[in-house]
Amino acid sequence: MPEGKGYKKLKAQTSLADILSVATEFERTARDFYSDLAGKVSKNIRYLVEELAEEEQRHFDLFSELSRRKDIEDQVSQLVDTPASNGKFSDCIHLPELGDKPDDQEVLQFALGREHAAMEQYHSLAESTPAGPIQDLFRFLADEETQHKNELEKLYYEIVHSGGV
Amino acid sequence: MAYTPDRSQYPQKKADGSLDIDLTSGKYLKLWQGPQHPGITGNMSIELTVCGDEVAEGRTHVGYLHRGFEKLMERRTFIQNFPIVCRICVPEPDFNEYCYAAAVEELAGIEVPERADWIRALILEMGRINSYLMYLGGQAGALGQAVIGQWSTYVRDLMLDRFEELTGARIYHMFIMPGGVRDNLPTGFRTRMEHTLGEIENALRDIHNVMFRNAVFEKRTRGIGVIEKEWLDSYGVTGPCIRAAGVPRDVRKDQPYLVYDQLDFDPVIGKDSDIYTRADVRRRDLLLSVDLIRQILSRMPQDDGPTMATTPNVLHWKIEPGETYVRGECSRGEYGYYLVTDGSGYPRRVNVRGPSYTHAMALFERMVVNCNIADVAALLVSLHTYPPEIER
Amino acid sequence: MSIRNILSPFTAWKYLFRDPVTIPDPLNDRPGSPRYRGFHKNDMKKCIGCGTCEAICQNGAIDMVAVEGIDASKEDSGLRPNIDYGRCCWCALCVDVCMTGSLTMSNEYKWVESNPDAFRFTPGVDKKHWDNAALGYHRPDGYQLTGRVREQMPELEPAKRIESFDEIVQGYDVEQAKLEADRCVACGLCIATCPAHMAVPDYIAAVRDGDYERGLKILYDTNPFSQICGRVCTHRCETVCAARHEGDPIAIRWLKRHITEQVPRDRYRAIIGDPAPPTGKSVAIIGAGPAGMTAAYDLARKGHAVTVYEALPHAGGMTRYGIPEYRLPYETIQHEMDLILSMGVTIHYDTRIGSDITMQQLEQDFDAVILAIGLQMGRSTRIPGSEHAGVKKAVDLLRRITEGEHIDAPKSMVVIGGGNVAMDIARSMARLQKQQHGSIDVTLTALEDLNHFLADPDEIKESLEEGVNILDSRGPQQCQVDAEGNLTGLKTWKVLSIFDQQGRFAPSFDETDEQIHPAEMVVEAIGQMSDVNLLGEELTERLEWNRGRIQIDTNGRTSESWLWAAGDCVTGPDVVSAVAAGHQVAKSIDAVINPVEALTHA
Amino acid sequence: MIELYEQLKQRYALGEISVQRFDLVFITVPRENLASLLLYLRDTEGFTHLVLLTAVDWIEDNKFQLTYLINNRESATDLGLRVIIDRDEASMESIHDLWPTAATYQRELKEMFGIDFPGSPRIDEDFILEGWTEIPPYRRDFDTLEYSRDTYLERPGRSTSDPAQHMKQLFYPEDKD
Repeated sequence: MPEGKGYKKLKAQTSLADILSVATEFERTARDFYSDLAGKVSKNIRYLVEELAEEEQRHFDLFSELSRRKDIEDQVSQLVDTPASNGKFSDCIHLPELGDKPDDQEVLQFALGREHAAMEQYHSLAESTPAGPIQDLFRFLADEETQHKNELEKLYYEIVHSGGV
Repeated sequence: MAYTPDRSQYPQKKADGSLDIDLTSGKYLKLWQGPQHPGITGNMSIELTVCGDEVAEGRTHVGYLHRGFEKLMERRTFIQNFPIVCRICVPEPDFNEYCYAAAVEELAGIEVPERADWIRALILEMGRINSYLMYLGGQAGALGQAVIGQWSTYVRDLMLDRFEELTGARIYHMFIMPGGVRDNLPTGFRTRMEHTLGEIENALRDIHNVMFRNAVFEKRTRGIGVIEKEWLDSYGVTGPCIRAAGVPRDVRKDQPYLVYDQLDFDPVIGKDSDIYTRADVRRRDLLLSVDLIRQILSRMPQDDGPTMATTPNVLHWKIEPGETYVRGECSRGEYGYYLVTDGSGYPRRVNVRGPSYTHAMALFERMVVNCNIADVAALLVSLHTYPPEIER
Repeated sequence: MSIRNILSPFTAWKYLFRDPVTIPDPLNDRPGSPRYRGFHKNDMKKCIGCGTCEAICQNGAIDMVAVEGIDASKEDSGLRPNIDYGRCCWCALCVDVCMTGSLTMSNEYKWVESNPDAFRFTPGVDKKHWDNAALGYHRPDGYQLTGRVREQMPELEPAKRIESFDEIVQGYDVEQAKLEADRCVACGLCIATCPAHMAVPDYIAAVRDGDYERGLKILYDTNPFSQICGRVCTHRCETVCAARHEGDPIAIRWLKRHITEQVPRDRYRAIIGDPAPPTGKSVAIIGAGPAGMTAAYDLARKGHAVTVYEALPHAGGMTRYGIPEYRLPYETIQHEMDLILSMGVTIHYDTRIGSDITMQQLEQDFDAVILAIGLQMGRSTRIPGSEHAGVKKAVDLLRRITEGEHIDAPKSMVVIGGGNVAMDIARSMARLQKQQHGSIDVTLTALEDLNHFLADPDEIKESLEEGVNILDSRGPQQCQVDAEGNLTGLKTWKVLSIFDQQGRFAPSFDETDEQIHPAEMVVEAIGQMSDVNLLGEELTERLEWNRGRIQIDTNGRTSESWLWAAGDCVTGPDVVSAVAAGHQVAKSIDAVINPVEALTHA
Repeated sequence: MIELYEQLKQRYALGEISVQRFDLVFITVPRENLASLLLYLRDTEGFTHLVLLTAVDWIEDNKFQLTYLINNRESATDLGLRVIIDRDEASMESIHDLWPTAATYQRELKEMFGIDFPGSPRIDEDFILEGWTEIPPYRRDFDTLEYSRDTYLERPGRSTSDPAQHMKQLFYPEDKD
């Protein structure tokens, strides 16, 4: 994910609809990436990649819907209230290069890295934006990514840290 | 002086010495006393052959209350038997619990905490008092003095309250179990027991005045129903019956069990061996029990320690082959359990020796001959018999 | 006779002036005493439906009945005692023997009904006016009818056991085993929890009776890994044991071991008996671990020709290559395996499916194939530095130790992980350190806090006794490597919390609490996975999968009609679960390949 | 007690002795010696009190054990004499002439165990069980539970479940054995 470019692009926008369209684009790219990956990985871990693609699709749908709504400002400020914890995660922050045949752990680490980057990005966007509906929207997006990252992290520990006999 | 008739003519004897009773002669009459009769002790009956108002022959009939306890116990585990043994003697059930538990403990090699021995002795003396109180009412009642029974029932009820707070039940206490006793004394028990003992002493003073210092009672009981010296061994006489004949036999003294070797007492004895003496021995023995309870309560460990030994898991408790006999001195005499084990989880055989077994059967049948019909009830009661321990 | 004796009776007249002693309103003014044995109460929250009350009732007054609204669980049969007051004698043996203290008595003793059947009731379920009575009989303190304390297992002292790989647990002697077996109340709650549904109360009864041959027969009816399970089973049975409520659970595992130790090894085969005559059907099994060998045992006993393929030189799977010898001696495993092989099972060692023989080959040659390959590959944290040669995986190291390979023990090392594998490798390496250097320096770090370790409490206790330094709540961040490229240690952060509200992993760390644990070697023992490469791409694609594992039906059959899968590779790591799965697939295969036989046996 | 045993051994053939307590000993004696032994013990050794007379059914050996428990009131000791007799057509000499009260015990043994004591007074008279037609009920082969099932009605409506079986039905019903 081209972090710098996206940030600049978002930051430059002033209209809510434009910001949303960039975010939607982010999610679409991610969805396409995972959908593409699903065909490559071994069938036994395909479920993971497919679930990731589904999740991104869900985000994509959400953003598309948001951008079409007239009462978007009210909607966003409503959703902003949802708090999301942001615990640090450790050994998954380092983005691996996904080869042709990634295993489940690599896929998860990659996904976690992506969610983390997106989360940070929306956070910093929110911080550099004056209070108002736009800031609320960034906050909302950051929370969405944080939640997703938390879910993935749980899955990661369940799969990798099973403890042994 | 009691009337002493010439016994040489009646009943007539055959050449072989057996009684020659020909009912068709019109000289003799069959008279059943019991099983429903005010002058009978519990569920039994006596079949009297009378000649005029004099008994020529008497037969005791039991079986109205047979529950086959000894057999039932053979198919119950050692712990399961503990709740059923008390039913063998309703008015004084605790001896069954004690003798059974002691026999099991002896064969299983279980050491009972000393505290439990004291509480067991306490319970046995409480039970003895209750049994005697019931007897006094019965003995007086057999001679028409209904009021004594009312007084003794009142104080007995107070003792039942003590039983209830100590053991959790009034009649079937189910408190002495193999391994010890269920619990320590409840708080404040000593005070309440002292009050009960005081009430009992008061009642006994009244009973003494009204029943024993009573010309009618004396007339009806002195010199009547004498147990001859030579019968004592022939008929297995024990308890107040043998002590009233001047023989100081008391298991508590002769073969002390529980804590009786740590208590100060002498067996209560009489000398005339008649109904009056037996009643009086029991009255004084009751007062002895009151004294023993006081001794026990003051000498027993005052703290609340363990009252139960560790037993094997009772659900599959097996006892090595062996046999033993454990006895105690109950209000009627020698109570004992003969227990045989065979290594299984069930007793091979349990035999319950209740004093009534000899007293109410062979001894009574011997004594009732030549007795006046009107005295039969008093005589039977004076042997203090509880039929369930005969037939079990 | 004196004049006094004529006048004295008249003193009775004084009673005319006395108040009556009767209680005016006994129905209300006469409560039972505080320890009165009145009507029963049963605390539904405590009762586990073990039926011990029914067992001890000498009147036959108690029935165990299912109750609406009370669901059975692994530790509660869901049954509740129903008492027939037409039979009850209030002896309170049921209260005394109650394993949880749920059954008590109130001091209430009055109850009037016109319907006699109302006196048959389920205390605690059928609401009664005495349910909240404060007074009444409870089992007094310190009073017991069943043993509460577990027999102490003789074990080697820590100082002694660290010297070698000798077995630590010495086993009960006959006397101890009898005492321990005596504590069991034979309720059978444990059977449902045991994955193999072993007849626990029955074999414990055999110990009580000293009839070990009977006991062995019972064991091998359900578990051909009895000697092994008697040592290393996860003994979930003991976590539902009725005795644990007011004492120690019965040492079920040790009693099983005791039986297997009391029967001479040369008697086993005769006691278990011969297999059925050959059926002409054949089954291939991949992996000679608990699942594979159990299935082999069952199928061979039914007369099928069984061939086992094992990639390593010995049978036993993880029980051999994963569990150190001080917990499970190799010769015990060997005896167990020989016993199974003696049923007519053929085994090919050092034969790897996928490279030596293909799955397609097996599919062709056999009537059925069982995949029981376990979880042989160690997971890595993949933290920075974890690719260093000094960073090992626990399962690999354990396998090398088992194979007798010489391992150069590092002077200091860190183990990552809080499960039994972590303990196994920490303790094994500690022994090697002791042998090679005379001193021990093993640090074990785990994400979990000590109370949430996945390892058995015994393992943790023994590790500590043996000098393993356990640091809980430490999250691994980096394997430290110096300028020369030598591994120098492990960097960890403090774990603040590890589970979310649903109990799922969601660790959060405190970066400011950073520690470096110096080590020449780091061993990762965080988890394992299956090596499913042997299936080949084509079969992998054909098979249905379920979240990373081969999808099986309740009988262990995969989406391919000829292939079954069992054991750790489909159900996760646990010996006795693998045994259970082995039985399951064997039964299913037998029904499929030999339908007539299976029908007549049904 | 051991001295007494040694002393008795000079005069009578005695079987094994079991010392149960310091004041209670059981000795097995041949049946033909019983009467004279009892007489000697009663009149010379002071065992004047017949505590009880009862039987134990050793059905496996096809034997009955009769236990004569006698008590010496002076020395406060008990002696149990065990006599082993055949279970088939069981019969034993009566001791009612030594202790008249023994007749009651013997009558009960006749009724409850079917052991005959020829010559004992009223030995054939019903004692407890009037009109009993089954085998003597205290014999081990008399099954009280079976008798009660045959004789009395079970109260309808009761049924119970075994916890282990119940859990099996709920959690793993497919397992057959």
